[in-house]
Amino acid sequence: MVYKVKLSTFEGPFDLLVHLIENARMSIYDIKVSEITDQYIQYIDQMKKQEIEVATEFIVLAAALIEIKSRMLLPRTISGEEVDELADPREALVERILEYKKFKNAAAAMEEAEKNNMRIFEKPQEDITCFLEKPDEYLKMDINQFVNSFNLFLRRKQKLEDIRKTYTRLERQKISEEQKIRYIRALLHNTTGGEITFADLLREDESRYNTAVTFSSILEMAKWNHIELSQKRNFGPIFIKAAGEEGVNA
Amino acid sequence: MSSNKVIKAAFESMMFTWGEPLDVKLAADVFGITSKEAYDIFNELKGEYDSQGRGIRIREINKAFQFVTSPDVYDYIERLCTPSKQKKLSQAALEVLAIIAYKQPVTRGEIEAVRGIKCERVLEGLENKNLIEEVGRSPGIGRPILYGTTDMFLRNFGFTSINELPDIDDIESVVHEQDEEGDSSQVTFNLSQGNMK
Amino acid sequence: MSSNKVIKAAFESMMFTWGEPLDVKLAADVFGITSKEAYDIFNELKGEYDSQGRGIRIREINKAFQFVTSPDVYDYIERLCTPSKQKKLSQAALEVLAIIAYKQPVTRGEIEAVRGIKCERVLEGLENKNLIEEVGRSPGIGRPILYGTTDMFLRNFGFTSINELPDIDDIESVVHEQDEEGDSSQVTFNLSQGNMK
Repeated sequence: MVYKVKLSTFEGPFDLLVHLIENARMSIYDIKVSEITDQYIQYIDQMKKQEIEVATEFIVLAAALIEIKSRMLLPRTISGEEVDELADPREALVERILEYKKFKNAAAAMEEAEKNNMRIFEKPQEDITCFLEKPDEYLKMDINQFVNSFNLFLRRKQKLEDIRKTYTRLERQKISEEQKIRYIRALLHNTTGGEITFADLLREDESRYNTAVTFSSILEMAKWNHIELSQKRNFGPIFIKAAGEEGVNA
Repeated sequence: MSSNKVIKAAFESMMFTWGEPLDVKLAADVFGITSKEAYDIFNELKGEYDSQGRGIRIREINKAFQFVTSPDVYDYIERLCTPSKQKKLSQAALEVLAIIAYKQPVTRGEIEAVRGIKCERVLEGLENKNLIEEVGRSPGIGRPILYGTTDMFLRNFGFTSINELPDIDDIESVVHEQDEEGDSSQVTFNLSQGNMK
Repeated sequence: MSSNKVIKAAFESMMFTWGEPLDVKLAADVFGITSKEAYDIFNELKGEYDSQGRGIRIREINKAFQFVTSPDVYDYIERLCTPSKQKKLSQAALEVLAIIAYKQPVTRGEIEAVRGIKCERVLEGLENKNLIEEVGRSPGIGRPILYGTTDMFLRNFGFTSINELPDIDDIESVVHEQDEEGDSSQVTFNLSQGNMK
């Protein structure tokens, strides 16, 4: 019998095997392994002769076929009990061939779909650059982000407030009016002539707070006639002098 | 001879594929008909698109026909094709916006007292973004502008009323202390030495 | 709320302008309608073009719609011009693509097990053509890449969605006729057994 074998690049060992089986008009479920193995090996030899590179995978399947072929020669049933274990050695091969054929067929169906699809045309996108140049700007505002950022600000503020309050309290503790009056009295007492200027009292601390406390202190002392205040001209130096008995005593 | 219906369908797909205005002569040659016959069919087709009020129309340019979009639906195409860019508010803007949202109506002075920093430019930015607006004048000295949030602001969060803003418990206390502090710091010592004799 | 007729007209011009498959979600957003509503309108419109036997049709690709020419008038377009065509895939590429299409997500190992031959390069080619993509990693040893098909695959093969692929168990009958045709076109180099010795 003369039959034709296409010497084309097969898509893989299974592609070749399926081709040989179909060509020999064999049932996949009853492969004549011996015959197919011979043809398969012949084909590979032919490829080699034509100097077509034979992928290792083709050789692997050849080996598998030879193994099945040899197992087919063994008696199939020895005793009733062992039938299951000695299943048809072709079974796994048949399964793989069927699985491959399934997708080979699917590929053919897809090729047809591709061919049909080539009969329709799309059109390119119109020129929309005029729209792209002026994007719509919209605000991304998330309520959680909004509240979080505000809470963060509040906390920061709170912390700052706490620091500021402590600081103010400390400063107030440092110099009260009573302390100031005691200080001025001592200063007058230790000064020869018993006269100083307002500026003398601020020499060490010119802060607004100290100025205010010092000023209100001398007003207080003047009110009780403990000191006498005098100023020769507007914005001129203020002279402070111990008054009356206290001054004399000093 | 192809039927009128087939020729029309072919003309449609030919115009679609061609893109540029399709010359009547060129189209006529495909069917072996005269330019006059092709021209009439194109015009018939054009009439169909017009009378059906389709979103794509056929326009004639000097014995050539072309598919174009209908001007009636320009706005939708614009909306489709215009990319949108997200913009985010700066931290400063978020803070000022939050103060206005929770304390409105509020003057610039009050906002600045809370934040301890000037915010003229931030207010301007928020106003331009239509998130805040002038809602009146304070009866205080200089009758300063009162600010409030806009509907756009509410819409941004999907709120229908300002009452839907989440509660922030500490806001009153913090802002309150702030106010006192502001008051005390404003006390100035107004006695001049000249007054004292 | 825009009328159904206005939306349809707008969808037509939007698809025409967009060229690429227009995502239903994108179109829905232009009108502030739901994707489901937009999808139904697109389908209604598609039905109109089909039933009127127009030369341009609407096709769906995975929840996106696109104007394309009708295959019925292909011959006339070809007579008018030779539009550039995509290149046909090789047999190997088609087989690998078929395995991925039907078994996705699938690893290279699984594909190679079916075909009994390595397919690294074929996968690379399909990925470059944007027909397949990595869709994740298998939890198996070595965490191999899982492959799936892309929207471009659907588009190039004219499938609406991956669910629309022909039933793989029914393919056999369809393909047998195909095979005969395939054989004749595949004639390459015929050796008689005599030659092979």
